[in-house]
Amino acid sequence: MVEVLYFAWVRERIGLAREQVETEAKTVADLVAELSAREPRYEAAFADTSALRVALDQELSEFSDPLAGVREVAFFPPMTGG
Amino acid sequence: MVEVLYFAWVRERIGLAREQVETEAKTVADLVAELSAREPRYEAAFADTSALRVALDQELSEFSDPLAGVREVAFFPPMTGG
Amino acid sequence: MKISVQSAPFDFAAETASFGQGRDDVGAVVTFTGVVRDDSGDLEALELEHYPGMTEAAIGKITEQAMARWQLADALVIHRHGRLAVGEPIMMVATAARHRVAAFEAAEFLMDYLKSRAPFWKKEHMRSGTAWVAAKEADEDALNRW
Amino acid sequence: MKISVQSAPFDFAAETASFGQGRDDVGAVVTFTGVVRDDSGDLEALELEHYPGMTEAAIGKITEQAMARWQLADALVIHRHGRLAVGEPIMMVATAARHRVAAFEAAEFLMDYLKSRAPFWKKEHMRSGTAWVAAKEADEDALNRW
Repeated sequence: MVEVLYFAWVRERIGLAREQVETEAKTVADLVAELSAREPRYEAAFADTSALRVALDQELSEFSDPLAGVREVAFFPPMTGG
Repeated sequence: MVEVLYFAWVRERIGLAREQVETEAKTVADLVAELSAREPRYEAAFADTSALRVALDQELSEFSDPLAGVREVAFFPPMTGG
Repeated sequence: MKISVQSAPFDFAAETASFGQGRDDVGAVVTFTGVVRDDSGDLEALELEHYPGMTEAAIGKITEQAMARWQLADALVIHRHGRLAVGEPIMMVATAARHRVAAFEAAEFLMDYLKSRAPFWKKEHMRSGTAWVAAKEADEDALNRW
Repeated sequence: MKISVQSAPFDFAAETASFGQGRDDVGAVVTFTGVVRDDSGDLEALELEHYPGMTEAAIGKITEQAMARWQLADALVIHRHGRLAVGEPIMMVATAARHRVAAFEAAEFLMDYLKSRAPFWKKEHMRSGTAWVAAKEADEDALNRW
């Protein structure tokens, strides 16, 4: 069970800020594939992962990174702070 | 007749902040030679002109620059502001 | 060192009044303030979303790195979130160091970081509609120089 | 644009309160403050001599150049002269621009200029005696990058 968070237009596209996901996914990419298969709104949000960033337990990470031991996964577009 | 100003250690070495100088010098270098010939304190101040800067009518200039029409000549060490 | 992520306005005068003061090893203080700008003439407000928890931790970590790398005497980062009108300050950075080059470089580094790695997202509310601000390649490039 | 060469202390808070405000084309404000530092542990005060008349004109001219080159919305330079104790602010620069890179670069350029071209000379009053501060080659090099 992981807590999945969405920010900015990813949040808007999926229509959720956060949800708990029951998953056996080994990597972030596996999780993205599982979520995309759920519904068109997920598929639309994850259509181009090169336009997305991911954080595992609040650390910027890669889509190829393993999910073992991770409690919080966040998906969002490139940051535009400052 | 030109007004000659001295700043920082040039002023201290010569013992004057400013003076009026009657001169026929064609260039700054000529004026420096005239002043240096006056007294040891001038000679000491102008001993190494590579350690000095000059301004003509308040514009940074070169020792080879002509003095024609110049009213104010200032000698000082490299600046150390900020 | 002070890090604050807040929706409330900050008081630049109060923040800078005591910053880097009362030490004899501080020769240079640099501040940067980011302000909501209206390039299109159509902007009503900017909305800043952030990732509570990660934002503070990530900024704290990078600020500690900057403190060590440029041997700063002090550093300050304040970043707002929520809705901000044109002309309102979004964020500020301050650095105090022995020499000017360190103070300038550290402030620029923190800005480049905040622009492209801190988890903030800007949405523009225009009279004609709303749009998320796209990340700029120039900001990513700016960070890579450090 | 404001240039001031003065012996009196300046009020950083008051100077920055209105600087670059009330315009919708300012996205970035950078300030630099130079403070008297004691590296030796022996410094009592710094004495700053300047060239009245030339100082204001020279700083005004270079600030106008910076305004044009980086398309600044505003610029401010305040430089003190006379006797200053350790910890006292010597001078400040502020720049307001559309983008952060312009505001940072213009402030650094003005600082590099003030360090090596503005007619100021620093004398250190130490417990052990007095000495004129020597110009640094690094400051000259810094200016040459622009």
